[in-house]
Amino acid sequence: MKKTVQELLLVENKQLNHDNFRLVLQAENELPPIVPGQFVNVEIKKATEIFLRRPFSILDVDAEKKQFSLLVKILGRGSKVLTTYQAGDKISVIYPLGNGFTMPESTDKVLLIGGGSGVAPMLYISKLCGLPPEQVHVLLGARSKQDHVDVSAYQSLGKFHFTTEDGSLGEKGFVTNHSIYKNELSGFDKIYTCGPNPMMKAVAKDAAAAGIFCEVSLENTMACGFGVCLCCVEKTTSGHKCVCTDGPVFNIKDLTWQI
Amino acid sequence: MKKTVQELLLVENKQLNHDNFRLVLQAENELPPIVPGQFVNVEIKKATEIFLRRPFSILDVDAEKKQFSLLVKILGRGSKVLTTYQAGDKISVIYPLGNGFTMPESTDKVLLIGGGSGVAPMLYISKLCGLPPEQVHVLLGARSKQDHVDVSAYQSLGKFHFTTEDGSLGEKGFVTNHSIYKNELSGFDKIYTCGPNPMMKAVAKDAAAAGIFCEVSLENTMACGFGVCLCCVEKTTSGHKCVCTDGPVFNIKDLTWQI
Amino acid sequence: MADLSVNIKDLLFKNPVLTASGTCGFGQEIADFVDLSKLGGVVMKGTTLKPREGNDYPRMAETPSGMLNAVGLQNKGVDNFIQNIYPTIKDVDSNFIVNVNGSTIEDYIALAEKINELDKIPAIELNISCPNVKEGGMAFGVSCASAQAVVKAVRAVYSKPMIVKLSPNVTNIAEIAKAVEDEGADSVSLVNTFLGMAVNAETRRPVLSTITGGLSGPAIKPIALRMVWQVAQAVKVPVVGMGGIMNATDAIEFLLAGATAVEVGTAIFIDPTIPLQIVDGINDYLERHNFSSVREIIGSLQM
Amino acid sequence: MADLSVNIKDLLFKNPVLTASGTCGFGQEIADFVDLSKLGGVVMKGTTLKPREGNDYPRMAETPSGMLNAVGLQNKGVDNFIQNIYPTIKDVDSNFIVNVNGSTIEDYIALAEKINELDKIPAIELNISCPNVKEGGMAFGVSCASAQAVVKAVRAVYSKPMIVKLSPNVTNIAEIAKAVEDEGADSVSLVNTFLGMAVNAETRRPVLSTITGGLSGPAIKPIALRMVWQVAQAVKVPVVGMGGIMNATDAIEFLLAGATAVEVGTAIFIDPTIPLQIVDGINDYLERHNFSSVREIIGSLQM
Ligand SMILES: Cc1cc2nc3c(=O)[nH]c(=O)nc-3n(C[C@H](O)[C@H](O)[C@H](O)COP(=O)(O)OP(=O)(O)OC[C@H]3O[C@@H](n4cnc5c(N)ncnc54)[C@H](O)[C@@H]3O)c2cc1C
Ligand SMILES: Cc1cc2nc3c(=O)[nH]c(=O)nc-3n(C[C@H](O)[C@H](O)[C@H](O)COP(=O)(O)OP(=O)(O)OC[C@H]3O[C@@H](n4cnc5c(N)ncnc54)[C@H](O)[C@@H]3O)c2cc1C
Ligand SMILES: Cc1cc2nc3c(=O)[nH]c(=O)nc-3n(C[C@H](O)[C@H](O)[C@H](O)COP(=O)(O)O)c2cc1C
Ligand SMILES: Cc1cc2nc3c(=O)[nH]c(=O)nc-3n(C[C@H](O)[C@H](O)[C@H](O)COP(=O)(O)O)c2cc1C
Ligand code: FES
Ligand code: FES
Repeated sequence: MKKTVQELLLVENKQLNHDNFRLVLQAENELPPIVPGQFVNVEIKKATEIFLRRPFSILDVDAEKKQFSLLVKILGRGSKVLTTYQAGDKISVIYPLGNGFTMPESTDKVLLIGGGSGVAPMLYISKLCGLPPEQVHVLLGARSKQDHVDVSAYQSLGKFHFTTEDGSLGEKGFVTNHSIYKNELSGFDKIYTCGPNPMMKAVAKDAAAAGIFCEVSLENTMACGFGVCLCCVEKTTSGHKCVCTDGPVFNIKDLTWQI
Repeated sequence: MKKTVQELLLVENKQLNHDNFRLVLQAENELPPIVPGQFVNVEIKKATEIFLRRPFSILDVDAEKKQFSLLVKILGRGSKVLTTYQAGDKISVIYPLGNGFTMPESTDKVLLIGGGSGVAPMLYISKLCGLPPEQVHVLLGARSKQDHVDVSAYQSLGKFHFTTEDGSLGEKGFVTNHSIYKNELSGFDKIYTCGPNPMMKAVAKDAAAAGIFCEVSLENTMACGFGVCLCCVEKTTSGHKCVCTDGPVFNIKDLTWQI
Repeated sequence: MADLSVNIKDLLFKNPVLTASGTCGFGQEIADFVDLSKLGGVVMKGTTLKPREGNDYPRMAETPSGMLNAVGLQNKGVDNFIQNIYPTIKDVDSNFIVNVNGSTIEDYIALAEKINELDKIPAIELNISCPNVKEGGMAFGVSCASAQAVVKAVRAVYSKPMIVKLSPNVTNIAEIAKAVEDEGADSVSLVNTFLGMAVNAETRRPVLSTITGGLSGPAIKPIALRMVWQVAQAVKVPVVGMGGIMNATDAIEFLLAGATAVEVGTAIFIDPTIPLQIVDGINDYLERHNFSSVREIIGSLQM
Repeated sequence: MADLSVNIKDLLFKNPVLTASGTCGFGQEIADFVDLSKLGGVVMKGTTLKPREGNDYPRMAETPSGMLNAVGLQNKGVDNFIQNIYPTIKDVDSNFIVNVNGSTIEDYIALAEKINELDKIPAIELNISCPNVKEGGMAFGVSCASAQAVVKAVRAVYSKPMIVKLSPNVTNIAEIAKAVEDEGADSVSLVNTFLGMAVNAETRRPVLSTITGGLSGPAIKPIALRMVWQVAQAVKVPVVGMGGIMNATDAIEFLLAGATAVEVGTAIFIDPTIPLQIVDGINDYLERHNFSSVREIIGSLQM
């Protein structure tokens, strides 16, 4: 799909919890096809200290309205300023970027595991994978109840499970401590995950041990986002690959993670 | 007066014409005394490319409300972004800076000549000079009618005269072409002026020839605004002086202008 | 439309705007955004004799108005270039320039010999200034003697226009420019990145896997502009200027200071359409100021 | 409260945060904003033997995340300092350091002799790196031989701690640092400004009256940090680091890279309370990371 630089109109900026915001962007022309796992690179102009763009996964697409949304979690300076943008502001984005997840077969039973800002692509898969809800399990982890975002709009698309480190929502512990993960992992045909590296590595290890297809979406620091700077590399079995073009989604069998 | 760095609340940003805005800032504590000609140095954070603060003269003070206002004319990047700030935003300013004009004696007849953004300190003098309106003449020049700002709030304080280069408001030409300037200059005891350098130099020349007391408020590029960088110098009869501390107001007899 | 063409020796550029090495891949990577045939030229990713995996991640740190990179010349080697990349670019109507990097003088010679055979590569940029490799790289570019040795050796085997890319990490860049001119460089390009460093205070570790990296972007523009001005006064060959160019005004500043052409690097990461915006912006500037050719403004800074 | 004190030879600084020469006047100019006695020290505006009017206006250009200045050591001369400034500062409880500048070695000697007599001036900073004067200045700082000559001459007449301020406009700053250490410098401070240039494309003229000027501010931080790290590894004397420090995190990065103290310059123009915010911020950092003294983190970068 052809990548473009576009000035989009911010039509909504909704605070979802203490540090997560949903930004809805409106294009002028028809949107290109956008696969779950793909991302956009956003320019943040309203801040003295930001130079490079910031990458954010696509959370959802409304092709009819020519709109798509992002889930922005405040991490540092750029994400913080971005969440102060208001409806009516223009934002320059480069998109669509990255490869996206391999969509499941119609008979697959899939487990989508999201942590932190990695929730966004998992929700988008649950919508686009085209599977009946009983074949889709979504397992979301966060530190505490107030760190989870409201996913009720997606809950008819699959079976949702939650963990919190303090037990304030769902089961207590990490996603890898959840009963469905501990007891039923081998029942899944495909596992997709996005979140903090330690979480993804733990999942990858178990998936590899169980011989389950597993794709992870990596987050690293990017300068360009479209494959020219070679700054975003991940070591793979065939050498350094760019996370922004060869990824962000990798099959764990191609990674050299020590798991 | 002690200078401070303060985060002030923007309580109003009113567009006055196509490129002039009035910004009203609210302090938490009592304002220091502020003399006409003094200025503030404003931090403009909502822009990638701005590093240094930008100086703006004080237009007016409402001591009771702990508010003062600025007249901001869009010139380049900084002033442009500043005019996009909205009520409720916080703005860091360093103030009060500079020396200010020498206030007239009670018997003086004064001529206040303003051009471009130099209008601000002239209006503030008209308010603070304490003279009866018939002793105060305010002569404001601009390219065209739409470049003048509405000064009706000040019009009871003196006799206002306007020039425009295209004749669309007041007399046609520069301020120095105005009839009151050409015919009645020698009737004034003191001339105060702020505006583009060529205008101030023309005024200074005539004032010097007529032997009239004349103070000009210089605008040059500043890094600090409070006398430490030594970047804002003007040549005077006693060597380089800092416009930000020894000025911005200078008596023309102390300048080395070739007039 | 003003005449935007410039030349280095007999090589004509339809306009003075090139994309800088390491910031536009081999051109194809930005073809979604930019009609490559509208560019003055494309300086391709640094190429070495043997394939290189480059340095470990992390290779990048954002800095105020700039960035550090420590890519370390990751590339698949010159033979891969000749077999797989060259055939795809040779029909695009622009100047595709190979950026050549060696660990030894012999590397440079071997590379230049191979590139010399490629009909549709009209010039090379000899990179003696990469700060991100352990051997060779910048080491060649920081003394007159070593810079001259490389240039002399390559000149003996390479017959087309040779642009030598200089390091800014030196006391006197004009001296080095003159030294390479004396050995037959047809042009000098500058600046490569400044050696810099970033530290993560929380982890108390360097941000980059290589500790130091190369600083690029608008942060360096004032220094780069000064160097281009100094070099343009010192040498007779055309100077290609770069370092932090983000828009047409920046590019014009370099031209006024004496650059015959400019390269646009880091700006591409922010917006890959910037190089073409610059071409248009230069044309607008020339028309607004009543110049009929860009050549009229080169080095025309008034003191 | 962590122990923030550091020392250069026998001179104690209550904390490692000094204000940089040329950015805080003689201290009094920022006293409205800052309780000077809470600073580690104040390095005062560059002083010369004879009064200097400095360069013509314009002397300043804003650049991306930085600025160019071409002040050119405007000052009223050392005798005026001794008569009019010294009496006003000598009762303030901080280290007031004189930044000493000469056009000739004799100038430096004469200045150092005079300053040596001032009881309440505990140290000098020997500036061999000002890029904004026609004679002397940076010229002394860009070669080992000339740097050594000045340091040696001053060492002979100056008995208190001598900090030598180095120029970053060199190929190998560690080499110069070692050279001045060998001649008896008690500390080196770096960096002074980078030689840069700004052009006004519309008027086709240089922005500064002097064409080139010195670049400071966050733009240069990555390069300055790299240089401090290199120098700290090369010399045994304490290093004073500076260049673009805007907040406590920046300052801590310099300390981790090996600086014993830091100077804050251009940041003061943006907000003169920054130096004291940095003192507080360093303390917070130390407490958060369970260090009892700032000396524990100096040079503690983990590779
Ligand atoms: C492909 C991709 C998709 C992403 N999708 C989302 C998303 O949907 N929602 C979301 O909220 N975030 C997402 N992120 C992460 C997001 O890009 C970062 O949170 C953002 O760039 C941080 O910018 P900042 O200016 O707020 O933080 P900074 O101030 O730049 O950084 C704060 C700290 O975080 C570290 N850091 C910053 N970015 C990264 C990174 N990408 N990897 C590792 N460390 C980093 C910095 O080194 C620093 O220590 C994604 C990242 C990638 C690469
Ligand atoms: C003491 C003082 C009082 C001022 N009072 C007011 C006021 O009340 N209202 C108002 O609108 N403006 C005032 N100004 C001018 C105002 O500071 C500038 O318009 C502003 O700094 C421009 O910033 P910018 O980012 O918009 O322009 P930039 O993008 O920085 O500059 C645009 C162009 O203008 C030139 N320029 C910028 N500032 C100056 C300057 N100060 N002198 C000469 N050339 C300059 C630049 O070199 C550039 O070519 C005052 C200036 C001073 C020194
Ligand atoms: C990520 C990155 C990779 C680079 N790779 C190369 C390279 O392979 N060869 C080279 O000569 N210069 C390389 N450079 C330097 C640029 O070509 C250019 O000289 C420098 O970035 C300054 O210009 P800029 O500020 O416009 O980017 C690289 C720069 C960056 C940022
Ligand atoms: C306006 C200005 C004037 C300066 N004057 C001097 C000086 O007189 N002597 C000196 O050694 N350094 C001088 N410097 C350099 C600073 O002390 C400091 O080395 C440099 O600015 C880098 O630090 P910074 O980025 O924190 O400003 C000056 C810097 C500026 C910006
Ligand atoms: S971010 Fe530039 S290549 Fe991936
Ligand atoms: S602006 Fe710094 S001394 Fe006047």
